[in-house]
Amino acid sequence: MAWFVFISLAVLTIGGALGVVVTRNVVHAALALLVSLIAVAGVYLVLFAEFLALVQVLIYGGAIIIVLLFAIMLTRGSDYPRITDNKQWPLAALAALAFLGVLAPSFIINSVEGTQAQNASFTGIGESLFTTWAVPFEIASLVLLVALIGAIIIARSDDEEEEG
Amino acid sequence: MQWAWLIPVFGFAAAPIIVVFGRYLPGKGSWLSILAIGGGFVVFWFVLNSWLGASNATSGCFTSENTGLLTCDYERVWFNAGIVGAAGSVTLFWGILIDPLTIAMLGLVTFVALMVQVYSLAYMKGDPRFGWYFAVHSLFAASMLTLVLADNFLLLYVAWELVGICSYLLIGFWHERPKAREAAKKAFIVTRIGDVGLLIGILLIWREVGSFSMLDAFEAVRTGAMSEGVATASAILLFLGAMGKSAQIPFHVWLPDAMEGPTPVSALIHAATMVIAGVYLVARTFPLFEAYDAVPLLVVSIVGLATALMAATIALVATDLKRILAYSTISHLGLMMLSLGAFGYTAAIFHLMAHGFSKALLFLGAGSVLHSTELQETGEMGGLRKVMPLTAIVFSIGALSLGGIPILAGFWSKDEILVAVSDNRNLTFIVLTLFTALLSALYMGRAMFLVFFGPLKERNNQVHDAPIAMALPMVLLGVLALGFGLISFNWPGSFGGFGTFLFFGHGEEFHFKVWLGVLSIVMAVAAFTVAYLIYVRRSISLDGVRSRNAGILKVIENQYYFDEVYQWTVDHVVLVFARFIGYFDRAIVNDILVNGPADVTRKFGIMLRLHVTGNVSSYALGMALGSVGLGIFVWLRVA
Amino acid sequence: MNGLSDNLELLTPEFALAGLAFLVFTVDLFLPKGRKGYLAWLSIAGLIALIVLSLVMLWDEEESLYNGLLAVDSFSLFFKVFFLGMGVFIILSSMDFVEHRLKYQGEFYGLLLFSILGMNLMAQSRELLTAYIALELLSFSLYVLAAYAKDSAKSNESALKYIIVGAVSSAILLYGVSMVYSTLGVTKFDDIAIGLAAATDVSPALWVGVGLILVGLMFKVSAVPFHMWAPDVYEGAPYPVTAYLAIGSKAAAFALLLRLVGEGFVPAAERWEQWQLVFAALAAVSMLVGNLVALAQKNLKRLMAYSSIGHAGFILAGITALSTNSDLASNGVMFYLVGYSITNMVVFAALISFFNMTGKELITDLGGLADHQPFLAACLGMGLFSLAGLPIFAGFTMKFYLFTAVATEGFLWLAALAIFSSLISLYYYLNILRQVYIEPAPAGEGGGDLLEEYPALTRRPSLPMLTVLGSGVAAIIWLGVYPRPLIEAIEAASRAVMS
Amino acid sequence: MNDFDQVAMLLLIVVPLAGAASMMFMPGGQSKEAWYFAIFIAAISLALSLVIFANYDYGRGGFQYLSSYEWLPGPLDIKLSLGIDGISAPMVLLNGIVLFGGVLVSQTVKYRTRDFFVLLFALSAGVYGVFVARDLFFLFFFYELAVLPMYLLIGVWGSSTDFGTFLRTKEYGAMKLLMFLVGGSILVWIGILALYSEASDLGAATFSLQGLAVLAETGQFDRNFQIWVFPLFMVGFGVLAGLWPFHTWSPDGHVAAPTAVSMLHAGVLMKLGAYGIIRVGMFLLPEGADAWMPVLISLGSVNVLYGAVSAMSQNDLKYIIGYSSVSHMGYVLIGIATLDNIGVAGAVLQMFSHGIMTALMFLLVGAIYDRTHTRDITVLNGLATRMPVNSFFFAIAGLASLGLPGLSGFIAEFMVFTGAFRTYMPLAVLAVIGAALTAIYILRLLARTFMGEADERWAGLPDASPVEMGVGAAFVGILIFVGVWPDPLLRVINVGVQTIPGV
Amino acid sequence: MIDLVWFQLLSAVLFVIGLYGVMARRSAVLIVMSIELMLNAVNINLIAAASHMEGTGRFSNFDGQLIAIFIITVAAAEVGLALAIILRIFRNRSTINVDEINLMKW
Repeated sequence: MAWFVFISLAVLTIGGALGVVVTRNVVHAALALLVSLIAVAGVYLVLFAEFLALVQVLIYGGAIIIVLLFAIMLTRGSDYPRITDNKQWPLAALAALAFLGVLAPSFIINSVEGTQAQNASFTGIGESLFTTWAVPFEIASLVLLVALIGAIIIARSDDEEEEG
Repeated sequence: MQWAWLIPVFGFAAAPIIVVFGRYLPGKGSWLSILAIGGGFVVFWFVLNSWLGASNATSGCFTSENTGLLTCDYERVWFNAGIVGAAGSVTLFWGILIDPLTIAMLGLVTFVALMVQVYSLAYMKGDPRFGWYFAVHSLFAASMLTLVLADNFLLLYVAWELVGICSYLLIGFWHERPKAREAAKKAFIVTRIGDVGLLIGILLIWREVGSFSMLDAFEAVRTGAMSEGVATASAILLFLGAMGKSAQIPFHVWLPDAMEGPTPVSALIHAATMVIAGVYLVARTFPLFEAYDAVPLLVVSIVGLATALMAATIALVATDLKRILAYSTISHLGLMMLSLGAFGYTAAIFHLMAHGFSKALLFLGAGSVLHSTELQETGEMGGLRKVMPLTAIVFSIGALSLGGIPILAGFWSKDEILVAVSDNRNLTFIVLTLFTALLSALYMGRAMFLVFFGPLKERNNQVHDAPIAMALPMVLLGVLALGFGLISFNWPGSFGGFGTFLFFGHGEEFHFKVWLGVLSIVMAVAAFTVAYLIYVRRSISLDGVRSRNAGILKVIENQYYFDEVYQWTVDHVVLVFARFIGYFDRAIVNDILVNGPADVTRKFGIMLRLHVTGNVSSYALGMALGSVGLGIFVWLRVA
Repeated sequence: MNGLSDNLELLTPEFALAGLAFLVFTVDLFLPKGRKGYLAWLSIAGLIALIVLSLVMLWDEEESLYNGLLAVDSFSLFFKVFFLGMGVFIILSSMDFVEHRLKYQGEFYGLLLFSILGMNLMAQSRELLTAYIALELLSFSLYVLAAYAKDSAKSNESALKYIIVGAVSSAILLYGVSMVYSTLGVTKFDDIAIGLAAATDVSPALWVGVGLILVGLMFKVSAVPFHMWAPDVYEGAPYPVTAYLAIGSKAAAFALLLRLVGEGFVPAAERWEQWQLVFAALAAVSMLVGNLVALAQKNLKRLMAYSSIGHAGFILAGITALSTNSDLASNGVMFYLVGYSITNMVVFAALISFFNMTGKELITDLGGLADHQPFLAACLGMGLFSLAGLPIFAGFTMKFYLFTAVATEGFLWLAALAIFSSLISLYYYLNILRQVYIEPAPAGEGGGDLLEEYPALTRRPSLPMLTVLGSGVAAIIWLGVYPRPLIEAIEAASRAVMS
Repeated sequence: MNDFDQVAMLLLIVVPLAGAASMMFMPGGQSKEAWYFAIFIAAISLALSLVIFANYDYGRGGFQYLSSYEWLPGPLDIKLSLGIDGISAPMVLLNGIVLFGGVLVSQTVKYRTRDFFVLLFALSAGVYGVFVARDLFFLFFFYELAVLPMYLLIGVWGSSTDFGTFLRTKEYGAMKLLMFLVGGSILVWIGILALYSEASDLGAATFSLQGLAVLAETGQFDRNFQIWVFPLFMVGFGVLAGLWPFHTWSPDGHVAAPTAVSMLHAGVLMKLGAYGIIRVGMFLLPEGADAWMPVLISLGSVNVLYGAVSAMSQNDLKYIIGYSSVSHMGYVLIGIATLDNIGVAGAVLQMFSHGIMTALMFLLVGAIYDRTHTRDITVLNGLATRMPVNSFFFAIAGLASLGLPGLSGFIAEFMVFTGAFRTYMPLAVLAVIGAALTAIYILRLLARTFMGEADERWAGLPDASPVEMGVGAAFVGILIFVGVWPDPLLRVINVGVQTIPGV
Repeated sequence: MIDLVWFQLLSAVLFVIGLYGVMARRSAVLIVMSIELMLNAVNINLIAAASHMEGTGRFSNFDGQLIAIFIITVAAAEVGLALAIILRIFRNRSTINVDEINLMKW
C-alpha cells in the first residue's frame, strides 16, 4: 500500500519536474511545477511530516506558483508562448546525468536499512524553533525583509518614485 | 743602489703635473719632463757606480746562480691578496732588480729618451698639444724604466701594459688623422694579443711556483721544481708577449704603421722603449728559455731569423724613408732574437744597444729631413747633403753602423751575433744570417744614397739644416754610434770588456772569428759599393732584375700581404662573428626567448578568457561540472 | 536549557546593527531630497560606535550561544571589527557615487548595513544552517545592491546572473548539508569533526555532502571553476558595490570557510590530510586562471575581478596549509584577508573617484592621470604595488607570511606556484601603472582636451575619498613595515578557532 | 661599541628613506630646490658610508656595527638584524659614492624632479638594506625594494630609441627589466622558503642568516637539498648580476634609463646579485655551491666572451657599455665561482671597481647625450677636440675597463684570473682572452667617438660642466687610487672573504 | 516499509532534473522554477532523513524539518527577488532569455 502511494507520488513528482524542464510552453511548465510540488507535499505526508506538507501546499502551491504565473504574464511577449532550450542542452543533460552518477551511488552504498519513518510532534518543532534555532529564525526574518525591500526598489518603476 | 726606483718615479711624477697644470707652466711644462728624465739619467750613473762598488756583502745583493752575475734585489710590499699568512694568499711587491742587464738598459733608455726629448723641443714646437706630448713622453719613458727594473712578473706586466698604452697615445698623437688613429689602435691591439700570452705565461708560472718573483721562478727552474712541460710552455707564452712587443712575425704589422706618430716618437719606440722590451723580456727570463733542452730557444731563433729575413727584403724595396727604417728595425730585432735563440745573450744585448743608438740617430736624422723638407718619399729627395750637411753626416754614420762597416758600433755587435750563431746553430742559420746582414747593408746604403747623394731636386733648394736643439742630440748619438763598439774590447786595466760585464752563465773575453769577420766586412763593403753604383752612379740598372722577378717583387712590395690577410680576417671573421652575436642576442635571445614566452602567456590568457561566455547557463554548467569533478575526486580519494 | 534570554547581551552588537539599519530606513522617510547624504554620516557614526561597543563588550569573551550555533570569541570579534571598519570605508567611498548616480540612498545604506550584519554572523556561526542563513542575508543584500543602478542594463544583467548562479550554488550547498545531515544527523562544525574522525564504514554520502558544501563556499569566494559569475557581476554592479564584493563578501566567505575548516575538518587530522589536496588543487587552478585571464582585460572592474580570483587562489593555498600543529597558516590567511581588503579598498577608492570625475572605467582611460591627479595616481600606484606583493607595502609582508606558512606545511610547490603567478599578476598591474604614469592623457571624445571635457579632473577628490585614500595608504604602509600589532591580534583570534 | 656603532646601520637605511619621505611633502615643480635637498641627503649618506667603512676594524674582522631589533616575534621570529662584514663594507661605500655622483649629475632632470629623487632614494635605501641585512626576510625585503622603483624611473624619465631595424621604447625596457628582476627574485623567494621550511623541519625555524649559517656549518642541510636549492639562488640572484643567458634585460634597460639610473643600475644594482650569491648561496649552502661552481664559472666565462663580442658589434654607446658590464660581471661570477680566497676577493674588488668605472662611463655618456642628443658612435666623432676633459675621463674609464694596470680594473681582474688559474685553468684562459677582446671594442669606441676630425656639427659643444668635472675627477681619482694602492680595500675584503665556508 | 534510500534517490533525481533545467532553459522564469525543484529535492532529503532518525540508533531530532522550514522561507524570498529582477530586465531589455542577456562576457 505505502509502496503504491510512494511510487505514484514519485512518478508525479518526477513527471512534473520533467514537465517543467522540457515543455515548450511556459504556462504548462508552471502547471507541471505545481503538480510536482503538490506531489512533494504528498511525499512529506508519507514521511509523517504533516506540518511540512501543509506549509508546502500553502507556500509553494499557493504563493510561489501564483507569483510565478504573474511574472509569466508580466513578461509575456518575449517569445511567449513558445520557448526553447539553449544550444548547450545536450551537454547540460550529460552534466546532470554525471551529477546523478555521483549522487545516487553515494546513497546506495552501505545505506541504513529497515528504519521506520517517525513523525515529529508540532510542539517539539515549535519548542526548538524558538529556543535552539532562535537566531536563524531572526536572521531569516531579516532575509525576508531585505528581499522585500529589494524587490520593491528593483521592480517599481521610477516615475512613481518621482512623485513620492 | 736601492734608490734606483727614483729613476722612473721622476717621470711618473712629472706626467700628471704636466697634464693638470701644464697649460699654466712656461713652455707647457716640457722642461719638467726633460728634468725628470735627465734626473733619471743622473741617478743611473750613481746606480752604475754603486753596483761596480757592490759585492755579495752589500745588502740585498748576491751572485745569481743562473747568470753568475752580481744581482741586487730590493722590494717593498704592494698589497696582499688574501690574509697575510693564510693558506693560498699571495703578497705582491714593488720590487727592483739590478744587474748588468738592468743597468745597460737603464743607460740606453734614459740617454735615448733624454736625447729624443731635447730633440722634440724643437721638432714639436707650436703643436697645440705640446704639453700633452711631453707628459705622455715622460710617462712612456718612466714605464719603460719600470719594466726594466721590475723584479717580479706582476710589476713587469704592469709596466709592459703602460708602455703599450703610452705608445698607443703617442702613435695616435695626431688622432685627427684617420691613419694615425688606426695605426695606434692596431699597435695596441696587436701587442695586446701577444700580451694575452704573456699574462697566461705569468699566471702559469705563478700556479707552479706560487710567487710572482722572477728570482723564485728561476730558482724553481734551476732546482727542477718547475717541470719541463711548464717551463717550456710558460717560456713560449712569454715569448708570445715578446713577439708582440718586438714586432716579430706574425705580430710585426703594427710597427711600420707606427710611424704615423711624430718622428721623435718613432725614434723612441724603435730605439729605446717599446720594441726592445720584447728582447729585454726574453733576456730577463732567459733561465726559463734555456732550461732543460732549451726547446724555446730554438723557436726564438727560428722566429727571429724569419723576421729578420722577411723585414730585410721588404726594407730593400720600400720607398718611404721612415718605412725603410721601420723594417730595418724589425729586421734587427729579428737578429737580436736570433742571437738570443743562439745563446748569444751578450751579443743580443750588445746589438740591442748599438742598434738603439744608431736607430735613434737615423730616425732623428730622418726627422730633421722631413721636418725641413716635409717629404717622406725617398724618390723625391736626393742630394740633400748639400743643403743639410750635418744631418747627412750623422745619418750616414748611423747607416754605416747598422750596415756593419768596421769600427762602427753596429759592426762589432753584428759580428758577435754571427759568432754566436756559428757556434750554436747549423749552417743554414749562418748562411741566412749572413745574407740578412748583406741585405741590411744594402738597404741602408740605398736609403743613405737615395736621400743624401745624387743630384739635388730644385724644390729642396731652400731647405735648411736642423736647429741646434735638434742637432745636439744627433751629434751626441752620432758619437755613440761611432764609438760604442769599443767597449766590447777588454781594455788593459779595469774593464774586461762588455762580455765580462754582461753575460749569462760565465763571462767571456772579446773574441773574434777571423773568417767570419773578414766575410762580413767584405760583404758590407761590397753591399755599400753596389748600392753606390746603383743609386748614385746609376751604372748598374736593376730593371732587368725587376722585370725578371716581377712576381716576387710584387709580393715583397706588398709586405707579403700580412696586412691584407689580417684585414680580411678582421672584416670577414671577427666582425662578422660579432655582428652575428649581436644579431643573435637581439633576434634569438630577446625577440624569441624573451618576448616569446611573454607573448605566449598573453595569448594564452586571451584564449583562456573565452571560457567566460557571458551566458549564465554556461556558468551553471561550469558549476555543475566542477561539482561533478569534486564528487569524482571524493570518490577516488576519500570515500 | 538555553532559551532566547540566555546571555543574549552578547549579541547586542548584532541587534544594534539591525537597529541602525532600521533607523536609517525610517530617517530616510523624513529626510527631504538632497539631504540624504546625512544618512551616510549617520550610518558611519553608528558603525564606529558599534566598533567601540563590540570592543568594550566582547573583549576576550569566549562564549558559545544556543548550544553552539553561534560563537562569541576573539575570532568573531576580530572579524566583527574588521567588517564594521570595512563598512565605514565602503560607505565613505560610495557617498559621492550614491549621491550623484543612484536613487534610493536610504535603502542603499540600510541594505549595506544588513549585509554587514550578515557577514558578522557568518564569522560567528558554528553551524551549517545558521551559516547558510547568514550567508543568504549577505547574498540577498548584494543581489539587490548589484541591481541598484536600475536603468543600467549591465547592472540588471549582473544582478540576474548573480542571483541565478547564487541560487544554484546555495541549492547545491543545501543539498550537501542535507546529505551530511542524513548521514551524521548533525550540522554543528565540531560535531562534524567528531563524525569525520569517527566515520569508518559510513555511507559515502557524507563525503559527497561535504564536497557539495565546499562547492557552495567556493562559489562565494569565487574560486575556479565556480568563479565565472564574478567578472560579469563585478563589471556590471555599481562601482562601490563592486568594491564591496571584492572586499567584504569575499572576506566574510573566507572567515566562514576558515571556521568551518578549522573547527570541522582540521581536528579530524588524517581525514583533513585527504581533503587538503582538494583545496590545493582549487587554489592552484584559481591563482593560475585568475591571473592569466586578467592579462587579457581592458575594463578595470573586470580586471580587478580576475585579480580577486587570483588572490582567492592565494588565500585558498593558505587554507590548504591549515593544520593542528601550528596556527601559522590561519594567521597568514587572516593577515592576508586584512591586508588584501585594505589594499583593494585603496585601489577601488582611487578608481571610484576617477569614475566619479569622468565616468570612465577602461584601463586606457587612465592615461596621464599622474599629471592632473598626482595624489590619486600615487595612491593607485601604491595600491597596485601592494597587490603585486612588493615592499614596502602590505602586499609584500602578507604574501611572505602566507607563503611561508604554505611552504612550511609541506606545500612548497603550491607556494612556488603562488609566487610564480604573482609574477604574472605584476605584469598587468604594471600595465595599469604604465597608463597612469607614462602614457599621455588621451584626447576626449570631442577630440578636444580631456580636462575641458571633464573639468572635474582638475578638482581635488572629495573629502571622504581623501580620508579613505589617506588612511588606507597609511595602513598598507604600516602593515608593510611593522605589522606586528595586527599579527599579534590575529594570533589571539586564530587561537580561538584552531583550538 | 659606541652609540654610533649601534645606530650606524639603521641610519644608513633610514637616511635615504627619510629623505624620500620628506621630499614627498615638498611642493612639486621646483626642480632646483629638490636637487639641492637631494644633494644634501646624498651627502649625508655618503659621509655615513665613508665613516662606516673607515671605522670597520679589519683586524677584528667578522660582522661589525651589529644591531638587532625585534620585528615579528612568534612562529616566524623575524628580527631586523643589521651589520656589515668585509664583503659588504666596500659595497656600502660604493653605493654611497655612486648615489652621490648620480644625484649630482641629475641636475639635468627637470620633469617631476621631486618624484625622481623620491624613487631614487627609495632604491638606494633598498640597496643599503640588502648590503647590511643579516636576516633573509629583510634581505629579500630590501632586494625587492631596490628593484621596484626602476620601473617608474625608467618608464617616466627614460628615453625611447629607434635603431632603424628595431625600436626600443622606454616602456619596453622598463617592463622587461622589472619582469626579469622580479622573475629572478621569485626564484630567490622560493629558495628562501625552501631554506626556512627545511630549517623548521630540522627544528630550528629561522630566517636569521646566523642561525641558518650555523645549520650549514654543522652540516645539517643534507647534500641533495643543497644541490637542488642552490641553483635557485644562483640563477635568481644571477639574473640581477647579468648572468648569461639572463643578461638581456640589462643592455635594454640601460638604453632606456636616464643617466643617474643607469649609474646606479650598473654601478650598484647589478652588484646586489653577485653579493646575494655570496651572502646567501655560498654562506648557507656550501656543498651546493661546491657542486654548482663548474656551471657558474662556465656561464661566467660565456658572460665575459659573449658580452665582449656583442659589444663589438654595437653602435649605441649605452649598448656598448651595457654589454661591457655584462662582460665584466662575468669576471665577478668567475671570481665567485673559483671558491678561492684570491678569486673571490678579486670578484668583490671587481664589483667595487666596475661599479665606479661603469658609473663614470654612464655619467659621461649622459653628458654627451645631453649635448649632442645622440649616442650613435657612427655619428659622433672627434669629440676629444670639442670636450677634452670629458674625453679624458672617458678614456680613463675605458682603459680601466680594458684592464689597464694602474687602474682599479686591472687589480681585480688580475686577482680573479689568479684565483681561476688555481682552480679552473682552461676556463681562466678563456677569460684572459676575453680581457683582450675588451680592448677591441673599447678602442673602437674611443677611436670612433673621440678621435678623428670633429664634425662642425659638434662645434661649440660645451665641455664638462663644473659638476661633471668634479664627479668625473673624483671617480677617476678613485680608479687610479685603487689601481695603485688597493690595500685599503683589499685588507677589508680579504677578512670578509676568509669567512666564507669552503673558501 | 520504504527505506530511506528510496526517498534519497527520489530527491537526487529531482535535484538533478532541476539542475538540468537551470542549465538548459532559456527563459529566466523557468530557470527560477528549476531552482525551486532543486530546493524541494533538498527538502525531501532533509525530511526523509529527519523522520528516519528514529530507531537507527542515532538520537532523534527535528532539525531536519526545521531546516526544511527555513529553506522554504528563503526559497520564497529568493523567488520574489529573482522575479523582481527579471521584471526589471524585461522592462529595460524586453527579453528574459538568458542567452540574449550577455552584454558582459570574457
